[in-house]
Amino acid sequence: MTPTIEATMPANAWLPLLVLASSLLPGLVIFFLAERRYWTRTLLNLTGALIKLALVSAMLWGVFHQQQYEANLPLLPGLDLVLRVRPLSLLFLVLSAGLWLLTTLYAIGYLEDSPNRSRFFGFFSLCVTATVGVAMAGNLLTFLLFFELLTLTTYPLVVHRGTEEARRAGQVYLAHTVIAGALLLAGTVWLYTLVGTLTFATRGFVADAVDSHRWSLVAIFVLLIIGVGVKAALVPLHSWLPRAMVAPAPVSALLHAVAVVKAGAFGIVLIVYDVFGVEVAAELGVTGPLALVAAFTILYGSTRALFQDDLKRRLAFSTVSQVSYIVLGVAIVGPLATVGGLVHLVHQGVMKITLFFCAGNLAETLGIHKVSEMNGVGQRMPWTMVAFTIGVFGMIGLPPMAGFISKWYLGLGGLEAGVHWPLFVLAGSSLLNAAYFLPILYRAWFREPPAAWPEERDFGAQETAWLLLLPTLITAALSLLMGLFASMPFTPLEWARLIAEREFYRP
Amino acid sequence: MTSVLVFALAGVGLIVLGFYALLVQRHLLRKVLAFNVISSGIFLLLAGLARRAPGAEPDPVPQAMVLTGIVVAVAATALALAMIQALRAATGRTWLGDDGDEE
Amino acid sequence: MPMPLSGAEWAAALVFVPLLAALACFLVPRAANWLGLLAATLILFATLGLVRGLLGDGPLRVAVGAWAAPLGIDLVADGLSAVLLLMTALVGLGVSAFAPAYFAEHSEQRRWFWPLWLLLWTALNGLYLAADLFNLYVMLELLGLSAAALTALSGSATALNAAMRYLFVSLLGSAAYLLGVALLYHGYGTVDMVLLGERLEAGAVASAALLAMVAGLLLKTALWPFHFWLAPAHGSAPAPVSALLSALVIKASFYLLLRLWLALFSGLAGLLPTLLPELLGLLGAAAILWGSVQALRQRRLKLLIAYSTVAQVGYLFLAFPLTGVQAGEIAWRAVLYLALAHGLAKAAMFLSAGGLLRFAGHDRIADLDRAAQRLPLTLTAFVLGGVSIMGLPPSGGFIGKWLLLEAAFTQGRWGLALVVLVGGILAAGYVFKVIGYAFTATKIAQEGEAVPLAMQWSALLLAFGAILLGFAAPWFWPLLEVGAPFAAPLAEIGTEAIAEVGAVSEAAP
Amino acid sequence: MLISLSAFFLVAGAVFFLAGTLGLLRFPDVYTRLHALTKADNLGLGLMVLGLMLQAESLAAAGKLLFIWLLLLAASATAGQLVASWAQGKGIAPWRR
Amino acid sequence: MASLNLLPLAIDLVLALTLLWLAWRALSSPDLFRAVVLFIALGLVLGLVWVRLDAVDIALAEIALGAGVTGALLLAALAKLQSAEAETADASTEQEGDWQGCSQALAEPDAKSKPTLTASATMDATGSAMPIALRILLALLLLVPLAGLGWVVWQLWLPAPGLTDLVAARLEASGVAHPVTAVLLNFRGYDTLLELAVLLLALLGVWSLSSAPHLGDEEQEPALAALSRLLAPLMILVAAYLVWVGAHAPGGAFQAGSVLGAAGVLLRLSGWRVPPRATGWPLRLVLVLGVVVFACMGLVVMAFGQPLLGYPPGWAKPALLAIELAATLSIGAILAALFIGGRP
Repeated sequence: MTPTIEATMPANAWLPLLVLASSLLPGLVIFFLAERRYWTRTLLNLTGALIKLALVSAMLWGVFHQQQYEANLPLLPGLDLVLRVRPLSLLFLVLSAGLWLLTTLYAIGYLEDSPNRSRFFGFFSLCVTATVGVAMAGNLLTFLLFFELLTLTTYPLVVHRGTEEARRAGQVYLAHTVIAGALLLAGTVWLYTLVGTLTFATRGFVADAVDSHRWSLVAIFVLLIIGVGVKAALVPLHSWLPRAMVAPAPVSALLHAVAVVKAGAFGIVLIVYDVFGVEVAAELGVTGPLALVAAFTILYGSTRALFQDDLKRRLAFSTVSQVSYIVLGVAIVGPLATVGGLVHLVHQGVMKITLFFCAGNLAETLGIHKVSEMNGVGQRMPWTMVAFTIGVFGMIGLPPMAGFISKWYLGLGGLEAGVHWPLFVLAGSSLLNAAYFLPILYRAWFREPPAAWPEERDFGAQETAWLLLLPTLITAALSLLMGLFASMPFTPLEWARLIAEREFYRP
Repeated sequence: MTSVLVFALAGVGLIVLGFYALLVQRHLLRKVLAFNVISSGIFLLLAGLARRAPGAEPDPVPQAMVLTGIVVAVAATALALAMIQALRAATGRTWLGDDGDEE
Repeated sequence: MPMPLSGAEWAAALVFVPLLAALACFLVPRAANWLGLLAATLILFATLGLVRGLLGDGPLRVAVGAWAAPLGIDLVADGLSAVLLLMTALVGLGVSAFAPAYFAEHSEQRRWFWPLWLLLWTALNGLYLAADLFNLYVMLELLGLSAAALTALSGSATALNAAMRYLFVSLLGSAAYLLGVALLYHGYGTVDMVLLGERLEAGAVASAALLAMVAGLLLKTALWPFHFWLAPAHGSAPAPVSALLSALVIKASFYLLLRLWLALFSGLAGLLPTLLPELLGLLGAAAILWGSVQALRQRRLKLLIAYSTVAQVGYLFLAFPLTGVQAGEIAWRAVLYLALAHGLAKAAMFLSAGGLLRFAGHDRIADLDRAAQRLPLTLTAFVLGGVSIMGLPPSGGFIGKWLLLEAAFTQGRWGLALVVLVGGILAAGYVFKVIGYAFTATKIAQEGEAVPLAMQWSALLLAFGAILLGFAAPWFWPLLEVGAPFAAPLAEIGTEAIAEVGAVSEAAP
Repeated sequence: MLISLSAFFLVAGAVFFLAGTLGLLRFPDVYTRLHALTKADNLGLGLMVLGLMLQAESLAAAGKLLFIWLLLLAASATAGQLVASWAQGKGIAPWRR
Repeated sequence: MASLNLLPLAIDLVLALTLLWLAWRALSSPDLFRAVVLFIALGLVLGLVWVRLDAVDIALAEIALGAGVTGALLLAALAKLQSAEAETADASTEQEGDWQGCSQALAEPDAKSKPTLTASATMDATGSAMPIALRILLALLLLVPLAGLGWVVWQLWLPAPGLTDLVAARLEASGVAHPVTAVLLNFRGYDTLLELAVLLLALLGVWSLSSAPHLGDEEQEPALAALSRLLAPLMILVAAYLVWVGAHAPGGAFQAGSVLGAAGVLLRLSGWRVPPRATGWPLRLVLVLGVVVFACMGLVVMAFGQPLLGYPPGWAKPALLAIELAATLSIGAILAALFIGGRP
């Protein structure tokens, strides 16, 4: 046992490491920058984000052409830290890398002149590092490591404002995630002692133990799902998410669309497909209950969203609901449902980040935090509200938006698997989505604006700072385009199909 | 040699006696005395039993150990006594207080 | 590169460098800072030399003087000692780098800190190298007295009270240990651990010695319910001293307990050697829960960290019931790794608490007032140390916890696994309690005193060490294998060496 | 003969010691107690030393014994004087019937 | 013959019981001064016991260090606590015409509020914090270790292999003729070196406690001064003798050192002071000399291919002598400094 990184490390091993480093190193450097070094910080941030995007794109191309990217670091006897880039990883990687760039741009605009920006961007970069680590995890140990790192790096972002309310929200967030982390750890170690490996494998790696340790495996499944389910905000583990809205808007955007919630959902995907294997999981009888939990979460989240006046809280409950589409897609055993779930991973991210950007724009420009304050805002901030409208239509699932594609495949998947109730869940949820989103649009476009906005800032000729508007418009455009051109190569849908084809249902 | 046994048992008695006093007594000086009594008991046990083999020379190794032990006990006693005086100067107490903040 | 010195010489250096440096610091107080740092560097160097020798040549066993055991005193070094020596050297260097800046304003304290600390270091190194039970007693006393004197260094009433109690506890613990040594000597005619391991038989003498020694060492290790003295002592000592006490001194008595158990008692038949591990595990579990809850309840930072030590000591004892046939070795490694990680992490936390204390003039947690902005390095050190204490990846604490859980799950000890997990959650609770307040503003905005960079960086580097340990496990396994301290009794590892030394001493006269 | 003489001295010494101790316990104040301690005990010790000297193996050993007695005389005289002057300094009046 | 064998046993029994009785009295006496005196008496009786056990070295050490130095330290500490007490107690206490009376005030920590108290009240204040029921329970619990240890000692009754023969076999090469000294300085010299370090450490600890008061400067007693002038040189002579005799008979550095320390204390008490010029590094040098010489000897031999602290046969005797001389000097200085207390 030579405890060194193998000398004959292939060149392909460097790419995953570089992807990590492209945000880790800027993050660490940024910590030590003085507050006033605005340009250095911005340069570092954007360079890192662009490099990451380039690297990820390169790997996307490579993986499409059956390249292998893998890096190993021995961590424990018999257990390595493994970064391996597979099609599934890339789905999440592209999402993270792309949205990181946009969120960084947005955050630069949003946090202008606010204190502690170096700290903020430092943790922001570390947070993305953890996310891409989760995406590239090659075994459950690596996943666990980056998953916990994500907890650690998001905490300072949640409490960034430094108010007492922020501190309490941080406490709630931690109470949830730390306990979940402990359960995840317990499940992981237990699994390791049962099967002797943790390496993710197509169709899972626990099949041999099913006969001898059936109930242990069920218990492990429950532990692992709860462990990641907290971040995925499965009801009843979701209550941290609305509270975490106290954080600045870019953080909310990041938490909801890219990092935390999505990492949880991604974790569920990994556990069902790569740890247990969807057939084994179905055989153990655990996918059914998971689907039910997901369905309940979808309806519960939507219902709660109806009654929120605070815009960000309404969006938060919407997230609770929407993320469980992914879980539902995973839990319904069938290729089309898988495609639907996976594609929603991306679609929901892009759409939800649009909505959060818009909410941030409203808060930053006009001081609007509540739905009831949004009367006629469409006249004051047309571009923002156009983006918002696109996002809302996507969320409801109107064609040709991205959200429609997701729901379509989910419904088809249910039918294919011979279950009909998901259709009703989807329909009900869409109605509820419409019920809590459309009134906002009505207010924004058709009501008269008030005499004065709560807290207006002047941006001259523009409706708001261009750094705030640009990312919003880009993500809005993306969520439209991803729906319109869903069948083109390298779209999320096509890639999800590729994953389903290559990894899960290959005979 | 029965007398060896007598002294060894006396050593045991000293140990237990000292331990009792260490727990029960409050004044620190008495605790120091109790500690010294315990040490003496252990020394009796250690070097006393060295004389077991009848007629032969006593085993010098435990004797040397006891010599070392006595010096260590003196050192400990000196430090403890100085600490008692310092505690006395700082708090006016010659016994251990609660651990609350005293500053 | 050929080895410049032999293992025996490195071992001698490990004891004599700090000893002579202590004397030098006492003689020339003005140069104490430099002498101390020089000694710390030399010790680290010597430790690395010893480790290198161990990796190359296997376990070390040398006689002091021309006399092998049982007549003389032997020194041994295997993987177990090496890991603890390494921890001592690293933490020692960190604290030595911290101390000059910390004591800059208290020249009188500094004057006594250096000789006392270096004597403490002598005792630690000597203890990890000793194979002779009576020699270990002398080391224990040297350790206990210097630790108590260091605790009292600040001279405050609280510190004196705590130091006084600590001194008595320490003396009582050593006395109980010596009682065990006396019984063993008279039962088996030697105080050499190797020879004793060969000769020891189950019976009244062994049981009484085991009980006396374990009781004494538990008292010194502050395992629940013997923890009563720890928090006030570690909480009221000057920060560098707290770091030493929590990170190193506790470990020394634990090491001795572990060594005695492995070398002498674990192989014995009978009721007591079977029951004792279970009892220790139970007490360990109680310590974890009790200490963590107490830590959560504390309002002052240093006391919080001190209670965290009470809890972390509990982890070290969880391994005892896990060392049955299966996965026993894993549990020992887990414990050793936990001890190592705790050493670095806890030192970092206490040193950063010292920085915060210097900055704010108090250590009330709720009034930390945006320390995250003003002392980012120090707070980072605290957090990184906390990460390891919580056992979050990637950190040394995580590796230890993982291995411990692995052993527990393999043997189906659900209760122990649960305790490990709950302990981790509680630890997160008390660490983040501090961090949360460090981000928020208090009612009274404080303008703090500047904290020298040496203080901040030494804490931070130690914390980095604790984190890096999470990646260093594969480097440590070969070192731990040296002499297979967990697999075979000590008796088997050095027999060749004994034969050699024996031949030498036969020839000498 | 030498043995019995030695035994006689030893016993006599013991008797004086006993008397001294009795005095220490029974006398009413510090001065009279000092009196018992210094006089009777020193004499008792002297007698014992004498008895032991008769049994000594060599002249040197006998000399050492004598030397010890002389040292003790000096020491107890000084100690007695110290105690008495300390008592006087405290204003303790001698006991009167 | 039986009666002749019984007599020593009877003496031993009486000695053992005296030990226990003295210990009990020393630990339970309500009067601290009396407790200390009884403790010193315990040390002296222990010395007799050691003689009975053929452990003359220990007897010497016990009387010089265990009873002598410890007793002196205890008395000095008591006196210092007492003088502090007298200050706080406003010195208005009625003095009884009894030498015990003076110690009563210091046995009573609450003297500030209650200047005069009977012995029984003193007991309550200084005695135990524990209720009587708990004390009885504790005493009953302690019967278990008492019985257990007693039984173990009984088990140890059969002679086991010791190291007597091994020591005798290697005595020749050790450089000294007295087995205990050989063990102390050569076979287990490493322990002794560290033990010296412990002693030095205690002094460092005492000095680090800044608030430890000096021994007060009492008025000169002419008789004492005269005696110390007489005794001091004699004690130095005795110390030298003890070092020398240690090579082949009971005695040695520690016993000699304590005599030397006593000489220092006596000189100090009679008004002699270390000259101010010498209280700095020269004094510190004397204090550390023992450890330094010992450690350096041990290291120097390594340069000649010997093991650590392993003296070549021919060189053992002078090496040990040098170590003993340095150690005696340091021990004497350390003990005297410990007694005097405070920093120079």
